[in-house]
This record gives sequence, structure tokens and C-alpha cells, in this order.
Amino acid sequence: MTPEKILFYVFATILVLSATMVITRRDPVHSALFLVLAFFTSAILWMLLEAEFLAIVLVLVYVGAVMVLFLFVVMMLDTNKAAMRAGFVKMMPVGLIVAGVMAFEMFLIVGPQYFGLDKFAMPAPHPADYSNTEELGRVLYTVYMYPVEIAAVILLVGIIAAIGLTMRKRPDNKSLDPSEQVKVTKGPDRIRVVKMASEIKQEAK
Amino acid sequence: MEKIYLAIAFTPLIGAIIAGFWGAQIGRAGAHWVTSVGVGISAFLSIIVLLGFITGHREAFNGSVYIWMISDGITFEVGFLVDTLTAMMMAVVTFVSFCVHIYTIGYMAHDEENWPTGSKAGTNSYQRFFSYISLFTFSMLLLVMSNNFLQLFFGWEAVGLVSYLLIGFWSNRETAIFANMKAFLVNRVGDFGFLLGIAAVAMYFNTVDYAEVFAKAPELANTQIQIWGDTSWSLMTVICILLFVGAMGKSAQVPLHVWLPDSMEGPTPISALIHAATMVTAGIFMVARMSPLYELSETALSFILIIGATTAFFTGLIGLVQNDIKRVVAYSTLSQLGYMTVALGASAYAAGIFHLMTHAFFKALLFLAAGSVIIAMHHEQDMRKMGGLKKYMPITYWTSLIGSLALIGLPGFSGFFSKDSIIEAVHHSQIPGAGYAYLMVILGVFITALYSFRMFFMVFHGEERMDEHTKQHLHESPRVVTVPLIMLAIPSVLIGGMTVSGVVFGDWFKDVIYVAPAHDVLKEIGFHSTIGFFFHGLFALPTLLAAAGVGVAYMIYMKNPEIADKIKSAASPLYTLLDKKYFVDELYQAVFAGGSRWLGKVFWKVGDQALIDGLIVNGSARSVGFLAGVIRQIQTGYLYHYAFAMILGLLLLLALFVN
Amino acid sequence: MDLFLDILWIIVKIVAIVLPLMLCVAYYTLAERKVISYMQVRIGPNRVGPRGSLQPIADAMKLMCKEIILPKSANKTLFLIAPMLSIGPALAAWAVFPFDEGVVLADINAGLLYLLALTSIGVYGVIIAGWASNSKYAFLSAVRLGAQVVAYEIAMGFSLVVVLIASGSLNLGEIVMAQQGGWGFLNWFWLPLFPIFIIYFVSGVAETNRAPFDVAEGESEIVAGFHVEYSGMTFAVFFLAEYANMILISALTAIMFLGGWLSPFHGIPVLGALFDWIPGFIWLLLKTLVVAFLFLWFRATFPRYRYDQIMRLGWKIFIPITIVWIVVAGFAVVV
Amino acid sequence: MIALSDYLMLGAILFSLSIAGIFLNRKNIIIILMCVELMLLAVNMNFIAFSRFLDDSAGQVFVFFILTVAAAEAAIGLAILIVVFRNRRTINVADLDTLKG
Repeated sequence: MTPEKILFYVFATILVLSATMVITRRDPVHSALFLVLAFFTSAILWMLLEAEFLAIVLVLVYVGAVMVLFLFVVMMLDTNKAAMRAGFVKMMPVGLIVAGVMAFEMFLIVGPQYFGLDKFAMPAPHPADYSNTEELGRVLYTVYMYPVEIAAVILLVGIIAAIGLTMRKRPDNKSLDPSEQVKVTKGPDRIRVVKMASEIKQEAK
Repeated sequence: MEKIYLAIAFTPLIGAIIAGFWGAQIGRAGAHWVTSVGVGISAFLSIIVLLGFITGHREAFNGSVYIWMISDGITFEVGFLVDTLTAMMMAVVTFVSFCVHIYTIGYMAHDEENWPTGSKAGTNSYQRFFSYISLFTFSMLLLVMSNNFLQLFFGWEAVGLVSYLLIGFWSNRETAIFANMKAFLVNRVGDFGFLLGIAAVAMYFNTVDYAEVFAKAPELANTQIQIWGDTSWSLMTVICILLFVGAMGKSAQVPLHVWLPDSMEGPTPISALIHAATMVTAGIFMVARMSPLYELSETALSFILIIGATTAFFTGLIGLVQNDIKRVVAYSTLSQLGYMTVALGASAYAAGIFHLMTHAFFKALLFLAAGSVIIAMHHEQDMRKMGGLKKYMPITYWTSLIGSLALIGLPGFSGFFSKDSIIEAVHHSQIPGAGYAYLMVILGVFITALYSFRMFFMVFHGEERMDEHTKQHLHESPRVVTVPLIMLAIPSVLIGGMTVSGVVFGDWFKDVIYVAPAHDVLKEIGFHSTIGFFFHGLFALPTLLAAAGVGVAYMIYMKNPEIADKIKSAASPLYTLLDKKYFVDELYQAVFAGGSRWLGKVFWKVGDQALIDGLIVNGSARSVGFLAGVIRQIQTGYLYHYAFAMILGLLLLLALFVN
Repeated sequence: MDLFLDILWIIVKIVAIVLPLMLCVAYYTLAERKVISYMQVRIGPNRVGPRGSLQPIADAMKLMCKEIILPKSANKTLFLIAPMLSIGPALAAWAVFPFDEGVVLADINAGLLYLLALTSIGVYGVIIAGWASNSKYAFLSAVRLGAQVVAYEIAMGFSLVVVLIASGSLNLGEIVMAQQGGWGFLNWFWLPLFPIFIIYFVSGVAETNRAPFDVAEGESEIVAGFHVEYSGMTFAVFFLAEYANMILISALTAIMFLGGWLSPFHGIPVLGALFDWIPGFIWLLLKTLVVAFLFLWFRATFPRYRYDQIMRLGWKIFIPITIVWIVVAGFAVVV
Repeated sequence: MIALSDYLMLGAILFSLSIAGIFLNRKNIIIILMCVELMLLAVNMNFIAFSRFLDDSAGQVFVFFILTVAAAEAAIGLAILIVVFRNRRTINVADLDTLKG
């Protein structure tokens, strides 16, 4: 048991447990928080795989931004938790069977008999001055230049789409517009002069 | 050289276009002037051409004017072949047409009375009518002047089209519409055969030019083709019979004759034009023109002979019982066309064409005279309401008499020479069916005389059966009507005797009409001189039969009118048979019209409604709809169901990998 | 055994960082009260110890002794986890912080990214606290802060990208070294990247939820925001976290824009030699203190921003400026 | 030493769990979205493991792109969710059946 192996198993266990929690918690907020934990532990596991950059980016992007959004939405939307949970127990056997079959099939494919240490030896650790960020950056901006640009466009589209979808003029908004306010003129905008007779003739009684 | 031919062919067209498109602008006088002058020029030039051929300093012309296209080695072009045959046809066509034009000015003068007031079709009908008859002339000229099958077909169809327009000219009359439909449809049957014939020519000769086809014909004389199955057919017979089917349609031979009597629904000038000079002669002309082909097939000749003989006799019989003055003349036309066809079948092409020419004059004369009578009778056509018109209309009477005598073949009149030469030719013919044909034409002479003079006596003699109002207004027709009558009466008398020696027995058609030596019946007649022919015919059987016919007619309709009724009641079934025209119309109505209606209904109900609409269109739509309805059940709209499907698919894919 | 010693050594280093830090935080609170007092012409705390110098200790004792109240309808676990989550990142960030050349707990290459990641997860403490309290005010505060932090984090991240471009490294030590030059303090990034320096600092103020961006706390509107239900030690932890964060931001500003441990006069003829004997650590401390003082100054000076104005500033002004500056810096570096 | 198969099996477990999650929480669209994120995480895990064991940075590049797209997807997904909620007052998947044919 090398320290790495211990770390791997500890964090893998946490990851699996938190993933289980994500799918079983009653409250979506808990699910989201466990998902954050899952991302966090995955980031650590990725560090073990010497993918520091991606590990940190995972935390930065997912934990720092995406999950905050999720939490936000979960907290803001007033959802009926009981209705949401309807069919949970009913679907449990089916879900477990499907997931079990799938996991079993995948074990058969990716199990040690094909991908064990004897098949794929652990490569030597990178030297101390190796920078994963630099390495990744070099590949990204040379070999994968166009994909990077496409990804950039996709992100842009994502931004525009998200804004476009959620932006609206609230009908009950009572905000003031100072630039309109200063345009007011002293005369007709503020007072109304009513012309009337100076004297009203009384009807003779 | 060809300029004169172009002028002959296209001046009527120009007149027709001007009168047709700008009729409203040029007015009635303008219309009849422009068309009459056009046709007049055409007629004048035609006669010059004809005279050129007669005097011998005009050569036959065969040349193309315009090449339309060349496709797969076959040249389609507009071209003229002008020889003695064409020149004669041109002269006849344009002359008769000219007479008809002039006559029309009088006949149609009050045409607006024939239309309901305010009728849209009735506006400018006068100008339109002139446009049509000029167009008719143009079409016929193009037909006869053609030097190839394609142009022939064009003229053929154009004639059919204009006849359709003219027969149905009074389009507010339902009978006229029916008649022009009938003419068009019956002609379609013939034209279909004709088109097949041309296609066969194009297919086997690889050309549509007359000269090339005729030159190549002897090579292909013994070719056998297989149309279906193993039966082999002689190519020439197939082509000739197919072409003749077209001629049967145009020249109204049994059994495609039914349209001709009904075409009487058109104005009388048209009847004259169709019957005398233009449309019906197209078939006769075509067969004569194709003589190099027909001479190669005895079967086809025999077929023609029998068809012609049948037409000649049996349609004449029908004429006996008709009471409509124009219909009597129409049936007489049918009968005379039969004679011409018989002449063609007997290889006496020259005699056929000769009869065509003489007939053109006296038949036009008879029609115009009938028209004159109709005008006088205020468009009453029933002979039972006429009688004794002799004293009211002397010119009409005399010209009518001339026409009738010419028709029955009184020796010396033009009809005598043409008809007698046909009868003699048939008598000498060795072609199978000649005996039957001879019997038919001989009996036909008697019948012709009988119905001609029945009509003549009923109209001009005897008691005056018209009502008082009509009687008071009876008078001779205006000069514009009588002048053409006189103009036509002269050739009706003289033309036969003048030309028979040259046309029929001379070498007028020497290089134009080819007659195989074995078939050359006209040579065998032993003609010496016109006088000799006249005297030979004077006491021959046909003349006697004609005289007998006149006598019987006199006996029945002048002396004892009640005999007619007695005969009618005695031979009632025969009378009915004739009155109903052998039930041919009813047969066609039931078999062809009814059959096609039934077929159409079957196609409509089964093919269209059930199969296409029901099964293919709505059926596929409905089955798609049904399937979609079934599949729609799968589509619950719940995201997790779709996800479930995807996951199942993933499981299956994984299972594939596992082994 | 070596492993054990290694771990022990690391723990010792961590303690060596955290203990002074805690002390700093404690006295930073005192400093705040004093500074603001003087600015408002008051004396401030002066009872406990000489001139009130033991005040933070007393506060800490008091808070430790107080009962931790758990609201009945609160989500207990999360309610207790929230303060830890908020102070955790504030302390963990110091792991990559260079106090002097080579004096750093973990000299990792992606130090800057690490910092970004940690500051971004600092917001979880607040959000969870607000939600777990099951209280309207706390929840509103959490939502406010969530949106605010996300907005300013982007501006902050982009500023750091500019710094990264300018220095060519993600390692904080190398970033400091990149600011070294013959012009002393004029070589530091605050001058060439002046707008970014301002944006980074202002974003830092907003990130730490300090005045004038303290709408999440907003006593006058939502009483005390996310920690309205907290008391005793749990409240103290939030308090600690906030000040620790302020110190962190100050220190990072000093590192990234003010030359870190470099002498301001380094390379300048006479002055340079005069001050070169002072250890870098002192310079860093001084710079950090100056920036930290600014935090207090702001609080005493500026009224609170309106919430929509905060969002507008973040999204519509800072982010576009930083994006433009990324391009400008990129050009400058390449050319 | 940790074998490649360990990472791959971890990924497989994560993936299966997220599928089970979709089944269990089929009514709650937010949790479904989270499960999708979890799935992506599992996939990324495999990519990075392969990248490490095959010593090829292409795997990490892929992960980079997946992260990019997933972030965009999450943003748009949540935006759609908000709009749906605003219009229908519910995000219960059982109520969102306008796709029904």
C-alpha cells in the first residue's frame, strides 16, 4: 500500500459515496452540495494522475461557477419536493438493475483483464520542473488551435443564449430613469394652468 | 418561282389573320374585302399556275422553303410540291373558296339575328366567319401543296381544327356544339391511324419527304413486319391502310362518315366549302398523291374499293328518306365521295380526281342553291314545307337543275364524264371486290337520280306548302348569292367534257400518278374521243338507270305524292332503318361513347378515386397517420422515458462489446 | 518514518503560517475599530489592556464562551459546516503564498489557478449559511452574495489573467520576480497594469463582501445577512474568515501588483543601496498593511452601493475593461 | 501502484450511478441535470486516466473541451429551466409533456 494507493482508495470511496448521495438525497440542495464534493474529490484524483491544470480548472469552473449557479437555481425555484420524489421507491429496483447491469457490463470491458497493471504499466512520474499547464497549453494552441476557437465560439453562444433566455422586462418594475427625469421642463410638465371665469354668476334664487 | 406559290398559300392566311385579330377595327366590310381579295388573288394565281401547266411552259416544282429541324437524320421542313395534280387541286380549292367567300357576304349579312342579343360570342361573328373560311382555305392549300408527310399532317390537322370551329360556329346552338364535337372526335379516330401511318413511314423509310419515300418504296415493297405475335404483315399494306384510315376520317367513308351529315349544323357556305372543295377532298387527294405506295399493295386497294363502294350506295339510300334539304345534299356528298374512293380503289386515280373536280363545282353549286333557298325560306330547311319555288326564284331554280343534272350524270354534263369513267373503270378492274363495287356504283346511279330529283321536285315544284307569311316574302336571292351560282353553274356543265380527254385518259397526270400496268383500268376502257365517250354513255346502263331514277321520282313526288307514304308504310322496317341511318350513330353512341364513358367512369372510380386518391394518396397518408398514431403512443413527452430508451440502447451496445 | 517526518515538518510549517495569521486577524479587528474611530473622531476600544490592546482577546474569549444557538428549523449539519467552509479556503490559500524568495509552503506551478479556485469556493460558506439558516434575511443575503461573488470573480479572474500574461507564469514567486527591475517601484505591475490593479483591488473588496459592497450583510436592510442566526463560536468563525480574506486579498494585491517582497527602491542608485538591507518579508508586511488599511478606510468613507449598481459595475464595466486589457496586454507582450 | 483499470472502473461506477440517478429522480429536472454533469465527470475521469497511462495529452485536451461545453450546457440548461419555471410555474418533469405526440 503506497500512499498514493491509499489516497486513491480514500478519495475514490468519497467520490462514490458522494455520487450516491447526489442521487438519493431528498433535498436538491444537498444533492448539489454532494455534487460539489464529488467534483472536489475528482479534482484530487486527477491530481494523482498529474493533471493539475484540469484538476484546478474543474474546481474553478465547476465548483466555483457552475455549481454556484446550480445552487442558486435550486434555492430560488420554489419546488414541491414531495412531488419531485414521487416514484422514487417505485423506480428504485429498475434503476438499480439497469445501473447494476451497466456497471457489470462495463467491468467486463474495462476490468483488470484488459486494463490491468500488466497491460498498462503506470508511467514514470513527470520530472519536478514539468508543467502540466504549459504542456496542455502548448498542445491546445498548436495542434488543437481550431477546436479551441470553436469551443470559444460555443462558449460565446452559450453566454448569449443564457442571457437571451432569461432577460426580460419585468412589468412590475418601478425603477426610475434619471436621464429621463432631468429632461423635465418647468412649465407644462409640472403645472397645468386652468382657464376659468374670474366670477361665476350666481343663479337668482 | 416559289414566290407565286408562297403568295397563293399565304394570302388567305394574311386575310384570315387581319380579319380574325382586327375584325373589330376593320369592320364587316373590311373583313369581307380583305379575305375575299386575299382568296381572290390566290385563286387568280392558282389559275395562272394551272394555265401554265396546261400550256406546258411550267415545270413541276419540288423544293423546300424552310427547314424546321433535323432530328436523327430526318429532316422536317416546309416545302412545296407543285405539279399538275396540285395545280388542279389549288385551282379548284381557291376557286370554290372564292365563290363561297362572295356568297357568304350575302348569306351571313344578317348573321347577328342568329345570336341572342348581347351574346359575347356573337360580337364580330361576321368578321370571325370570314377569318375562319380564309384560314380553311389556307390550311387546305398547305395540305395539297405539301411535299412531305409532316406538312401534310399539319394541313390535315389544321383543316380538322377549322372545320371544328366552323361547324360549331353558332356556338349558342347545342346541336352545333354536338356536331362539331362529333366531327372532331370522329376525325381524331382517322387522324390517329393517319399519324400511325406517317410514323410507320418515318420509321421504315427514315424520311418524310414524298420524293424520297416514293423512290424508296419499291425496295420495301415486299418487306414483312411483325406488329404483334408471329403474324407478319406486309409493310406497304399496313402503311397504306393506316393512311387510308386517316382518309376515311377526312373523306367521311363508312364507318367514319357519321360526322358529315351532322356538319350541316354549320352555316351553309361552310357546308359548301367542306363538301365541295376542301376538307372531304383531302382524303381523296392524299390517296391519289400516295399512288406509288398504294400501287404496291393490292390488299389496301381492295380495302379501299370495298369501303368506297359501300359508302357510295348505302349513304345514298339514306338520302332518300331525308327531309332536310341540306342533309339530302350532304348524303349525296357522302355517296359521291364513295364513288371517288371506288375510283381510287380501282387504281383509276385520275378518274377519282376528275370526279373530285367536277363534283366540287356541281356540289358547291347545289349547296349554294340550297342555301339560297334557305335564305328565301327564312332559314327553314324542311323540304316538306317548301314546294313550287320555281316561279319565285328562277335563277336558283335553273342553276339547281343544272347542278342536279350534273350530279345524276346526264350525258354531256360534267358529272356524266367523271361518273361514267369511274363506273367503266370499276367494270374493268380485276382487283378483288370489284364485282361488288360495280354492283354498288351502278345501283348508286339510280339512287342518286332518285334522291336528287325527289329533292328538286319537292322544293321547286308541286304545291306550295309554306305558310302565308313566308310566301309573301319569297323572292329571288340578292345578286351576291346568285352570281356565284351562275359562276359555278358554268363549269358544272362544261368542265367535264372539256377536260375528260386530257385529265382522265390523257397524260395530264403522267409523271404524277403512278399506276401499275396490271391495274391500269383506264387504258382498257378504250377511249377514243369525248364525243365517242358521250355517245357510248348515252345509251349505256348508267344513263338508263339515271333516267329511271328521275322518272320514278317524278312519278312519286309529282304525280302521286301519296305513293311515297304507301311505300313508307309498306316498307316500314326499311324506312326506319334508313331514317335512323342504319343505327350507326346509336351504335357509336352506345359502344364507343358509352364504352369510353364506362371506361372513364371505371378509371375515375377505380383508378382515380379508389387507387390513386384512395389507396396511394389518402391511403399512404392514412397509413402514415395510423402508424404515427401507433408510434405516438411511445412518445409520451416525458423526458425520462426518452432517457430510458437511450440508456437501454446503451446497454445493448455495451452488450455487443462484452463478447 | 521519513514520510512521517515529512508530514510533521509540513504541519509545523502550516502552524507557523496559521498562528501569526490568526493573530493578525485578531488585531486587524482591533485596528479596524481604532482606525474608524479616529476617522470619526472617537477613541474606540480602550478599556481592555493598554489602549484597548487586549480587546481582541477578550472578544474571542467571550465568543468562545457563548452558547451556539441552533435554530429549530435550520439544517443542522449544513448550519455548522458553513462557517468552516468559509474559513477553510481563506486559510488554505496561504499554502502557495511566498513570504520571501523561496519561502513558501507549496511552491506549485499553478499557484495562481489554485488561488482562483480557492477564492471561488469561499462563497459556498456564505451560501450554505444563508440557506441552512432557513431564514428569509439570511437567504436573501446568500442569494445576493452568490450573484455578487460570481460577477466579481470573473473580473478578478480576468485581472489575474492579465497579470499572468504580463509575468508569464502562474507561480506567485515568479510573478514577484517578474516585477523586479531597474526602476524600483515603478517596475511593479501597478503602473503598467494600472486599470487592472484598480479592478483587482475593487473586486477584492467586493469578493470579501466589505463596504461599500457589503449588501450581503446590509444591517439596515436585512439585519446582518447570512450570519443573522449565528452566535458564539460559529459567528466568530465567520468573522475570522472575513478578516482573513481581507488580509489575503491585501497580501495578494501586494504580491501581484506591488512587487511582493521587493524593495521599492531596488535598482535606484542611492536609495537602493540604502534600503537593500531590509528583509523582503518586512517590505511585504508593510505593503500588505497599507492595502489592508485601505479596506478600513473605504468602510469609514463610502456609503453602501445599491445592489443593481454593484451588479452593473461588475458586469458592465469591470469585465469589459479586463477583457480589453487582456488583448492589450497580449499585444504588449507579443510585441 | 494504481492500475488503469481502477480508474476506468471508478468511472464506470460513477456513470452507472448517474444513470441510476436519472431513474430515481426522473421527476426532478435539476437532479437530472446534475446526473448529466456526473456522467461527464465519469467520462472525463476515463479521458484523463487514459491520457496519463498512454502518455498522450490529447486526452486532457478532450477533457478541456468537455469542460467548456459542459459549462455552456449547464448555463443554457439552467437558463431554460428558469424560463420554463417562469412560464409553467413548475419544473416537475411529469408536468412538462408538451413534447407528447
